[in-house]
Amino acid sequence: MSARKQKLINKPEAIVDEMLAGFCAAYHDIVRLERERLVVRAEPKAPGKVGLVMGGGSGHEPAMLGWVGEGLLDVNVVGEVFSAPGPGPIIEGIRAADRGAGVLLCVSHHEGDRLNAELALEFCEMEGIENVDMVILYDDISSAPKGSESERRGTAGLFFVWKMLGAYCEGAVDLAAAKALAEKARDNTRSLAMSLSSCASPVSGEVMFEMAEGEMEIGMGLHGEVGRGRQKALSADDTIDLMLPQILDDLPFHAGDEALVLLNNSGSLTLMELFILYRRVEKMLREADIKVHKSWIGAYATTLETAGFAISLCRVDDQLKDLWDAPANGAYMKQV
Amino acid sequence: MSARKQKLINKPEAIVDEMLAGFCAAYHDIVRLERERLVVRAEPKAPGKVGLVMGGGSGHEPAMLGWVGEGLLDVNVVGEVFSAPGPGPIIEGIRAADRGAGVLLCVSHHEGDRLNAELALEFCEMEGIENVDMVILYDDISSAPKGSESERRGTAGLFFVWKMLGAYCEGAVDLAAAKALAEKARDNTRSLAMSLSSCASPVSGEVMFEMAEGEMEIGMGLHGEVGRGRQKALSADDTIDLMLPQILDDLPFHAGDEALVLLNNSGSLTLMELFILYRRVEKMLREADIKVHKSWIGAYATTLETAGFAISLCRVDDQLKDLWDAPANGAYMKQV
Amino acid sequence: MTTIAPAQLADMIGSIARRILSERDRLNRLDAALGDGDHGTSVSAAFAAAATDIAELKQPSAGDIWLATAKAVMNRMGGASGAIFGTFFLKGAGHLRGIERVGKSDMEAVLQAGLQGVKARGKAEVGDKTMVDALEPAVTAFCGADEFAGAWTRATEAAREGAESTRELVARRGRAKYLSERAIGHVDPGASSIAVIFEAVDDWWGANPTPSTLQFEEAEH
Amino acid sequence: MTTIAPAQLADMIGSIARRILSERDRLNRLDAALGDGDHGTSVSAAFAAAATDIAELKQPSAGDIWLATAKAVMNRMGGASGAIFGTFFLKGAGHLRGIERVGKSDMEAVLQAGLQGVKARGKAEVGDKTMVDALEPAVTAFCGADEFAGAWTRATEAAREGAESTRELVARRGRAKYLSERAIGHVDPGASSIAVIFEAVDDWWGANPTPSTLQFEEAEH
Ligand SMILES: Nc1ncnc2c1ncn2[C@@H]1O[C@H](COP(=O)(O)OP(=O)(O)O)[C@@H](O)[C@H]1O
Ligand SMILES: Nc1ncnc2c1ncn2[C@@H]1O[C@H](COP(=O)(O)OP(=O)(O)O)[C@@H](O)[C@H]1O
Ligand SMILES: [Mg+2]
Ligand SMILES: [Mg+2]
Ligand SMILES: [Mg+2]
Ligand SMILES: [Mg+2]
Repeated sequence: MSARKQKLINKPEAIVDEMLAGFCAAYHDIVRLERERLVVRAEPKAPGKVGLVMGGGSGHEPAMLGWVGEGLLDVNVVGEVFSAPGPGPIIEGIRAADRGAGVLLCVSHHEGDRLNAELALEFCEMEGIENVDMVILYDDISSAPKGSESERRGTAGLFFVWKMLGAYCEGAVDLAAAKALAEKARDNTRSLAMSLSSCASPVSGEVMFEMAEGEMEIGMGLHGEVGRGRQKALSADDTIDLMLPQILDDLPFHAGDEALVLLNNSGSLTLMELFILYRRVEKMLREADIKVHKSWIGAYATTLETAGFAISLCRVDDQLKDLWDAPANGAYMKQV
Repeated sequence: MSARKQKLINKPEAIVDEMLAGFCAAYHDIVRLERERLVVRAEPKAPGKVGLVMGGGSGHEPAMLGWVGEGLLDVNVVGEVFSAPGPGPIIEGIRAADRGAGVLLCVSHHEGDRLNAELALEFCEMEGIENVDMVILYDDISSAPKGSESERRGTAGLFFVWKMLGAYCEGAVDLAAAKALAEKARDNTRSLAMSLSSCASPVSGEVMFEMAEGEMEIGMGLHGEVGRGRQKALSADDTIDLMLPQILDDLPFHAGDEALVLLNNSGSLTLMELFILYRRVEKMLREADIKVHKSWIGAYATTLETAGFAISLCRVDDQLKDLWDAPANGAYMKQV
Repeated sequence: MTTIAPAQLADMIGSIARRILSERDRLNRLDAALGDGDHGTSVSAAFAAAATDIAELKQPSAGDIWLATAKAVMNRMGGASGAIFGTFFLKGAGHLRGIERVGKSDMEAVLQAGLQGVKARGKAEVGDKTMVDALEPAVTAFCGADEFAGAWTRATEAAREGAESTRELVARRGRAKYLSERAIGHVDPGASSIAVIFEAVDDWWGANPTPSTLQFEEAEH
Repeated sequence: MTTIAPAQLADMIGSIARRILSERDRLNRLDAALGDGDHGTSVSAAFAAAATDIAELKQPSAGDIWLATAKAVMNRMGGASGAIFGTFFLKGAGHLRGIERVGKSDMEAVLQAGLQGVKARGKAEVGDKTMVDALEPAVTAFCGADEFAGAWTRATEAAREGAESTRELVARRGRAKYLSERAIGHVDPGASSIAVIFEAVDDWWGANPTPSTLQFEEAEH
């Protein structure tokens, strides 16, 4: 199959700004466009609490736009499609998130995001903006071997981190503690993705890479970064049987553990397929005596219209469970 | 572009049952699989309240599965892909939804759904099951001209009806009043869809119909039923400019009206595109002085992995607004 | 044979199920051109389920067999076509109540009732590009013949012609209706499966099965 | 010219912006083979923004121009490449502080600081299939030449050769790293745009613009 080149857009140069205009108009009770490319909570969090900023390229909607809101992120700095925003907008985001208790800049680990975050922090120092720190987040087991976790990419599983960190920072007054919590959530999270198809850039109209009908690739990144090579597409059950044990072995998860589970749609997989996949995930976890605290199935962090999915697991203790269960009100992440 | 034939499934015959197993395992706090093909609320509603049953083919997920729950549907009877369930399962569904105040069988208007509902009601009469009525729901302005509303098809806009009717029946004791409310919501709802691509059946593996890259079709039905013929694909703004006025003229909506707005993803459109589309919708409504009470943007009633969308509008008065704002807790429809 | 015993009727349904299964892919292909490509799959699953359900009945009457077929077809096929094809058997079942061995005139009444039920339920007439285009001429041909044997053959021919006649039509019912003129050139799958069903019965009748070849026991009349 | 005045430096950036724009589609195509196909679009947007931002500065110094370019490139390009290309100008800007007219040795220091900054930021060395493969030999060639004019020409040649040398490499940085051996056979887009930038400067130098052709006024020194 070929990816869909025809897009419902206006001018390719304007897609990010027009997207943000539409998004913020639709969810004006939750978010506000503070300035170009800066999505902030409609109601800022209480003063004296740690602010949370997340920057990143677009093309992953509802990530991260949809997770700005109460109990979630304070600010999302939005870049071009699949391209991290530069330090200028990030600094503006840090300013917007500051409620007097410091700001944590969250970075989903990709070279561009990390480099621009570093630059932003250097500029902050030069400009005397204090009490800002950054945390690098990653979860994709396919991008670097065990032992080199810090070289791994950030993918769909960071969903868990935003949610729990957001809940934590709703009340947190200490930046270092917030960073430690982010690291704890990250270090308990593992993801692995697969794809059946490519996607086409709405900017260039070009297909990102070619994939033949009937092929699949395990380990693709959130921008279609190459994984472990192409193979013949497997059945739903065989795909899970291939992927899930790798995730379980990596942390590793043990019998008796409790976990959050995300089955993330990369774009154009159907929910029907995801439910069929989840059936196998649930069975395997049950047999491994890993208790599912809560599961989420849907499109959370997409790669445009790619057909594929990721499995993400996060091992939770009582603290993380409480944070997970805390209320949240983002446009695409609601919890009572 | 060609539709994706490669699906992540196991056996084509088993897709519906495996999907339901996965869905109900994931959301066991909200739903239960009462028996094969019968999804019911985990906690039934209070006794003495009107039960709500909705039957329909699958392939539209999260519809209707995702809208079973508190403040929503009591029972969803699930058919094969794009094919209404037969009267036998519908009768079981009616039995399961009965809390002593009668059951309303909701029918999204398609020939198969209507015929099987009629058969089910005939069997109910034969078997002495009393106090059951049905309501035929439709919203698609492209499927029959104004004046012949009752010949129109049911599509994504029925989302509004389920939500408001569900809220109403949480407290309703009178079947006739529930039916009247359903008709009121329906008669204020209008939808129009468009597609850029086809989809492929997970059962046969065949593409449903061919569409060339760069073509679009306005007025397609929820199963890819033919609309108003193919035309060259337009820009996002031009597409809205073509579609939305037809919806507004049909009811018609007037300056000063309040409306709920749904921008429904048929499957594989990106949220980025939907937000860009919504930007224009919001602008046009603002200029027409139609107040948006609330908007929803996402994949609610899909046509497998079709790339396309529908605009749905529902004119609301105070009663409907209150019902809309009432809490709901379905797997894919949460409201506090 | 001049009358059909319940066990033979059951065997007849089994024959239909096998024949439809062997034509499944062709029927799917026909439906792919006009609808959603599943007609062969659903109609074959429906008759297979009917045969299984019938085999589980204890000493069924002719009416029980027809009713079981109706329910299996409705519930296994689903959709509009399940309701239509199921109604055909449901209405026929009414006419079989109290009948022990089915004679030609009983079968005429059963087919007529089925046809009328189908038309009332689905609102399709001959010329609307549906299974009615095959069913109505088949039933007329059956009723016009003197004997069972020739009647099935003539009905089969009429059904085939009727199915073929749908090729040049625009559909006014079913999914194909949304295709407008694009439907022209394709034979209606439901009409084709009616032809397949009559063919199966005609061949089954020709093979003239004896009670000993049948699946379950019954008291001989 | 033996020194470059700020207004001329601004004009030079404008020349780079125009040249990069004319090569945009080719750079996009190179990036489509190895990355996400946007390098031409982003680098041309970045230099266009730099030229615009510079035009709005009031009596800028050389350092102001270099810093404005750094910020425009970082913020308009975004991504890893924005940070890398931006760092090149950011580090150079540090060395231009207090300098009124840029001489050859100043430019050597600016280019060296930029190169070192890029390597420290992006952790890429020659051979990793990045813009460093073009930038490092270009800077070396520039510093090895005696005079401004010939220096730009030699740097351009070195940059072109360096860019071409990436064809046979496997990438160890940037998006292309995930392609492994599949990257072989394709020239790195970032290295190519470095070659384009040096070409633009070399041609601009050759055209030897006078202050009167420049966009804004400044006190002559
Ligand atoms: N209203 C109707 N009256 C008579 N026959 C109908 C009607 N609607 C559909 N059919 C028959 O059903 C056939 C399609 O069957 P099938 O493919 O199994 O159902 P579906 O369209 O639900 O997938 C059509 O070819 C047509 O003969
Ligand atoms: N770590 C790095 N060090 C040096 N250059 C790099 C590095 N990462 C990327 N690049 C350069 O950036 C180029 C890609 O630029 P561009 O396509 O604009 O960015 P992106 O990959 O974010 O889309 C690569 O060709 C390479 O030359
Ligand atoms: Mg990019
Ligand atoms: Mg069907
Ligand atoms: Mg069909
Ligand atoms: Mg690129």
